[in-house]
Amino acid sequence: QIYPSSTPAQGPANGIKSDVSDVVVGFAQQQLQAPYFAAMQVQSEQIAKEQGFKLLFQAANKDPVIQMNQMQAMISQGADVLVVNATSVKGQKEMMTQIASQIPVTYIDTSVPGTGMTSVQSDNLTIGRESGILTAKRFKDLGKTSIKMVILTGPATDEFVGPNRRQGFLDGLEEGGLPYEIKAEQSGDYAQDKGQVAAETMLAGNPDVDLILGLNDSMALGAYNVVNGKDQYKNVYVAASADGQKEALALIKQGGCEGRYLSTGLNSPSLAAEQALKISVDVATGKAKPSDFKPESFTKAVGIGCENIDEYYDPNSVF
Amino acid sequence: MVAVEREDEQAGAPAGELAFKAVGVKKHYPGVKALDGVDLEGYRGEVLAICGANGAGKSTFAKLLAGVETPTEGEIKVTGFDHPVRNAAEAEQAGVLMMHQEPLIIDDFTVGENVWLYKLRSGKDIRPWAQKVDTNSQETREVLRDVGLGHLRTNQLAGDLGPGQRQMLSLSRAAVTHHKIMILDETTASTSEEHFKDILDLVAREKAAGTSIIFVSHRLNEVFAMCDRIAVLRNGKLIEVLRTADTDQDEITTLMIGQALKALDRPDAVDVVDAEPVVAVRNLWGGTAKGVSFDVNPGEIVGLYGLVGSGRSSVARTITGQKRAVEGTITVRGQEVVLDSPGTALKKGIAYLTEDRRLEGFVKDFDNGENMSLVVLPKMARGGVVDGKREKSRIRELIKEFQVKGGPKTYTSSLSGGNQQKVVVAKWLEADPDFVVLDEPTKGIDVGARANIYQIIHRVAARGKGVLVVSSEAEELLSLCHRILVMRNGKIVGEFNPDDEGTDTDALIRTALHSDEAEQ
Amino acid sequence: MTATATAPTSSPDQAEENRGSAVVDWLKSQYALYILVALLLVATITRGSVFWSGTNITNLLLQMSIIGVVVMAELIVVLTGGIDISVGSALGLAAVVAAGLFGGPSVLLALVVAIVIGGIVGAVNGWLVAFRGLEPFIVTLGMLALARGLVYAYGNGIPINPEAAPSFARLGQSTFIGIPVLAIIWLAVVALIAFLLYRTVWGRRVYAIGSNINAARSSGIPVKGTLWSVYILAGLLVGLGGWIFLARFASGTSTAGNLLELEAIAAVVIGGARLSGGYGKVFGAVVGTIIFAVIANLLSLLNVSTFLQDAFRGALILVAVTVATVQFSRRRKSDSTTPAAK
Amino acid sequence: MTATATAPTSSPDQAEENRGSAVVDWLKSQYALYILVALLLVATITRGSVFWSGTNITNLLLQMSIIGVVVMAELIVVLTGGIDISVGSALGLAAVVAAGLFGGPSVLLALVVAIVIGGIVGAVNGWLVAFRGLEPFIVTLGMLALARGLVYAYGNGIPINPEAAPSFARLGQSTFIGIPVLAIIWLAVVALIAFLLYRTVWGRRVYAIGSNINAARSSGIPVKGTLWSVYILAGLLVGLGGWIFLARFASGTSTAGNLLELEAIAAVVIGGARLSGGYGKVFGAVVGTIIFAVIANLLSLLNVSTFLQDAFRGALILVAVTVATVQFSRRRKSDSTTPAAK
Ligand SMILES: Nc1ncnc2c1ncn2[C@@H]1O[C@H](COP(=O)(O)OP(=O)(O)OP(=O)(O)O)[C@@H](O)[C@H]1O
Ligand SMILES: Nc1ncnc2c1ncn2[C@@H]1O[C@H](COP(=O)(O)OP(=O)(O)OP(=O)(O)O)[C@@H](O)[C@H]1O
Ligand SMILES: [Mg+2]
Ligand SMILES: [Mg+2]
Repeated sequence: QIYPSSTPAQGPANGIKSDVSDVVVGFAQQQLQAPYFAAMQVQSEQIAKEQGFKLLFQAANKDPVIQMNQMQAMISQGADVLVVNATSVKGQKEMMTQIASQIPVTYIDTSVPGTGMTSVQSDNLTIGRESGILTAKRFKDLGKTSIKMVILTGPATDEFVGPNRRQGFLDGLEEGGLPYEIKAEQSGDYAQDKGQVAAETMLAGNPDVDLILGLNDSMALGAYNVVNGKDQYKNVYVAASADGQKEALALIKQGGCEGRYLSTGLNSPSLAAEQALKISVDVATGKAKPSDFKPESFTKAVGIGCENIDEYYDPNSVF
Repeated sequence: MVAVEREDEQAGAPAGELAFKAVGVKKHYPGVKALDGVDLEGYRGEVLAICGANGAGKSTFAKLLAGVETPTEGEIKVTGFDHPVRNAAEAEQAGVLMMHQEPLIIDDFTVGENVWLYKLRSGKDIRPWAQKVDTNSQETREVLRDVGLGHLRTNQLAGDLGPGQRQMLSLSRAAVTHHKIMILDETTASTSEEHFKDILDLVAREKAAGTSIIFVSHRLNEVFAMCDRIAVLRNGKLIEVLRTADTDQDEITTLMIGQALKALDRPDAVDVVDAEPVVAVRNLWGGTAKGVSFDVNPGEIVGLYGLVGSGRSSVARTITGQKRAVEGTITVRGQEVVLDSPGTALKKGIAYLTEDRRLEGFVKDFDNGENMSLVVLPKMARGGVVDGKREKSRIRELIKEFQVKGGPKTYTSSLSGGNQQKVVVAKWLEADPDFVVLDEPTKGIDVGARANIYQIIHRVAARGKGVLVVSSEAEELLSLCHRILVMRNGKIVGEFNPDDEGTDTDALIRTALHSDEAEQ
Repeated sequence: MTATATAPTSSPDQAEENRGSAVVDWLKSQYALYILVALLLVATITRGSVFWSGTNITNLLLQMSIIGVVVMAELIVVLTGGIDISVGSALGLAAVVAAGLFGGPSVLLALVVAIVIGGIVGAVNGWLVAFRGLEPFIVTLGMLALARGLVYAYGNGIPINPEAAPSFARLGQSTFIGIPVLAIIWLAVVALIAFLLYRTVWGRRVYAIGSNINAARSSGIPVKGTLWSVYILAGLLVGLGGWIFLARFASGTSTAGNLLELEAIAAVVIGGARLSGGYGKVFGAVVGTIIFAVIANLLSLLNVSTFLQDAFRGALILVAVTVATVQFSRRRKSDSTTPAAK
Repeated sequence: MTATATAPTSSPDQAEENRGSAVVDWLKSQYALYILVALLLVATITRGSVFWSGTNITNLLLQMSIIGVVVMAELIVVLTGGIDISVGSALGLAAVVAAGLFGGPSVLLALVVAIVIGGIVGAVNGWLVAFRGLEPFIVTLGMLALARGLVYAYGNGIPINPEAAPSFARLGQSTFIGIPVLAIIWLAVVALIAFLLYRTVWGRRVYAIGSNINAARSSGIPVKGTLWSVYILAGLLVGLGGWIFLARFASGTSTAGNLLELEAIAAVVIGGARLSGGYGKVFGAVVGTIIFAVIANLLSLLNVSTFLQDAFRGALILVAVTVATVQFSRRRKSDSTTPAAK
């Protein structure tokens, strides 16, 4: 047996390092195809530079197989601790049990419950709900009592994050007192161009909808491209349930409370990265023990709309 | 000897000015000296034949002259071109036109486009985006008519033509290009006597226009009918250059194979009294065959003669499962059979040696051993696993028996055309079928090996098998077969016994053209 | 004259009279067209009013304009017997660099940049294939990874929005006599390629090389040069496709063009081209483009669940090619000469 | 000029004597091997101690075992002149269904299920290709989408964990005399395929069909049946690959096998096989498998930025094939039909 034990590692893989500059942290990112994930990398590299530890960063193209190979390579290279953004909540159970038996694993964004040391997650349900509430408010201000909507979802492999964001947003609408009817749902693969195409088609089929919801900002931005400047869609609004991507925030700010990009949720890549790396370094340097951490902790969840946009919009941020 | 040859040329040959001059040309392939120091000159307005056994280096010389290959040593100078021709583009500039032994036809192009392949542009426009020529013009049709392909449509796909037609199609290019040297590498190998007349006409025209013509053929009567001088190659060396007027077929044969050829007697058909025919064909339709009936008896070698396109190959293909019959019955040893694929036919003991070596004769990535054992492999295997030793030893025997120039591990595609043909013939005869159809079996095979193959065919027949030989060479059928059927326009229009008085080449050709003999 | 066109149905004997049968022959070989007609029928029956609405047709045209240009690039490569699986990545690279270089200040500059980038990619591919004699698949596989990697590296995975984004967006939505400008560009490219392939010496050479490279070579066709020019032209078209991408989405995303190669090859092949080269029609490739666009559009309009879309698409392709080719006999290894195959 | 290049090395006259030169000839054509050696050298120089560590070698072997089996499946298809781009999806389907059927209670049952699923997929592909005469590319493209769609539909995109997950996990990491069992299975498959291809009548037929389908048919080879059997065998292997996937990850994820087809084809091609069929070696394909696994491993070990990894991989492939083939002349359109061609 290559991994004889199934109990999580009780200390850093290569013993406790006294000096931060000796620490090697492996960061196994899920993918880089969306700005959110890319921003996490930029942020982590900055932190590593500041604090002086060595960062091994790899992204897995949303494929558990590649991620497994990359994590193994990191361990071979002498990583002390791992930060993992899992590619599959359910599908990596045994894999992560094996990996975590050799090295402390801190999850970021997506975790595999029951394995690893701890997780720093975005609370997608809450983020979505906060955004939903803001959207409901804007429609009420417009005098609407109910809306028709279409949704841009993630790909079929999106087992966890997307469904939570979606559910959260819908909960938020209800909480805001706005009944809704979903006319269509199509995948936009979390990408702007795919989102735009899916939005185009859904609008052609349902020209009378009030809202296009994107489960992330990239897709919502694509949808915004469709409705922007077209007379026939002048009553169609756009919202995202999460991310807080710079371009989206810019639109919210620019449009103000008359704008057509209603709201999004804050899913800050930098906050999460900061927290996960701190935990990792603490464990590696012996400042904390794996058993000190709760299985999960959440990053701040807020909705961003026209009223609180100024707090969050920073034209110079990477994301 | 070289000196003698020079003398000879200075005395007799200069019908025109020098067209090309090869000096000390060698061409080595890994392990093979295809050409080993050849000096040869060609003159304008003259037809030079190159003769030699299979693998002697004839095609190699032609390819060097046309710039398809570059010599290992020595060079060939084409008059009016200051450096040796190195590729096809330069060959065109130098005015060298070559008809390859395997005609280079583009299957996905129409007949007309293939005629104009070497001259895609209209006029002198050299821009790549220049308009292409009209390939369906009246001129194209005339050109085709001149090479006996007048019945083809210019816009029909060239991929559907038989080998004979492909040869003639490639020949038609001569009419639309300007050239000073024209090479015909076995252009007549799968064409019948009638087409040879077309070729003769064309050569006469070219000759008059001052072209230097090189003619390669294993049919010596053609060589003597057409050529002014004959160069004989043996094992890559130039043996001698003779004026046609000063020599005869026997001398050339002797020079080619290093010994005189013994005459070969055809054994009588095995007399199996009252045996039922191996194969009986009744009212067969398919391809260009229109209602053909005949029998082949055990031990009998039946010949099938006709012009290109008369339907011989269609008959051959239909009775061997290569192509489905539209109508008609085929009876094998008294049992009616439905042949839906060559595999089925093979199971019934029927084999077909294709006339189209290029397309379906051999597997290009296989070596000689693999190609020869392709058909009989299941017999050399136990439980699907090939018995390597048995295969190897049998292959070695076959290579000797068929005089293939090359070893079991030589790739068949690297052999000379005639040697490839031997491999294909060996493959089928080794399968030991009850009834074998040989479509142009000696295509491209030299006189020496030819006799050998005739013997092997005789042996097959002597064992009580049936043999049907399709050939474009009347002479071959007359010396090989016990009975000859002549086809015209898809029908059998005559039956001959070679031993009868008055059965000769002329009679066969006349019948094939428009018989005044009794029709059936 | 789309000379090669006709399938060899009629026999040598029936001379050239029957023009009518030429049309019949043509129709017989247009199985891609039947698939399309069937699809359109299904679309009309299920969501006719929406499908044929002006908005949807406009959307369809826009959706086809990018892939349509790429399909033309793929077609000429496939005709030579090659394959180009780097088209998607190259398009992404062209789009991203055109969006980012000098800040992407102008639509025209971006056009030049995109085309140059595409041309460079094509030239490298073509050089390796034509002059080094490498397998096109492996060359363009390397390029697929290289170009995509450069896309990621150029923007660190973050989309690049050109300064001229609004002009791009405006261009992307503008129409000319009711037809989106981007679709007009696509159709112009189709016309150009059809002209080049059918009317020029270059086109003949491309077909000749794909069908029989030896015959092509011996007939004096500059095989290497022509091959190279094919890949370069393909690259230029892909670059143009990248620019159209920008015009349509006003942003150079790092996933731009992802998996486009598969769709492009599929469109070319379903349009009747032979992957081993020498046979294929512009018209067929256009029909192939439309087929895949309509399938995607229809599945979306029918609001088929994301989970089932792929399954439907796959089943549709399989059923379509199987049913439509009851008569289809032209095999990849053209065996028109072995009648046995029929 | 080219083609025959391959191998027609031995000469007719000096028939089989010089064994020595055969080795030299063999070495000359092993450009894939040189790429691999160069890669290993680079690995040794840059990260030698880590790369050659027991853990890393074990990881590498495990990483190769899935793709390695799929490469064998792809190889036999490519040898016939076909292509199978559905291998990745089919592997995913086999893995997911094997994990989910009856709850996935046993490793052995899963093996049977996976192989049956793979076999069915292969049989459908093969039937369409062999008996309907369809282009393998378009058929397997349809299957690619269909199988992947079924994967999504089967679990609604959510990974399926078999009841026997712990047994799978145990199997996946068990070793035999230090070698992972999964890698042993892969090597057994390699041995099986080598035996079938080189030693049996069937293997000879596969090569014959790929090299010249017309000659094969007219030599009485049951072309359709053999083609079908090739696709079925490929399917069975892919099914086995799906099972190995389960053993390795103990979960049927919906991305299982994603994009595997590209890597499998690449390994086959870089291993020297010709995409148009008839030429290719098991050994080469294995080397190809290792090359791609080592590249991925090395880029990881060198901690090359993910942004640049793709770019590096692409550049590496391009440089490798270009440099290693200074002598490489075998072109896709093997022109050996006309030895003349030279
Ligand atoms: N590409 C090649 N590779 C290796 N050997 C070759 C190649 N081409 C020709 N040869 C060899 O060169 C020799 C001469 O071949 P060539 O084709 O010139 O013969 P030929 O006189 O035309 O014979 P034939 O009458 O059979 O056509 C043969 O032994 C042949 O095997
Ligand atoms: N209906 C058909 N469809 C396709 N190919 C055909 C058809 N009929 C004949 N052919 C092919 O056309 C060629 C000429 O056929 P035919 O039977 O007339 O040949 P032939 O008399 O032997 O003349 P040749 O010397 O040209 O072979 C053969 O290769 C044959 O297979
Ligand atoms: Mg010859
Ligand atoms: Mg014939």
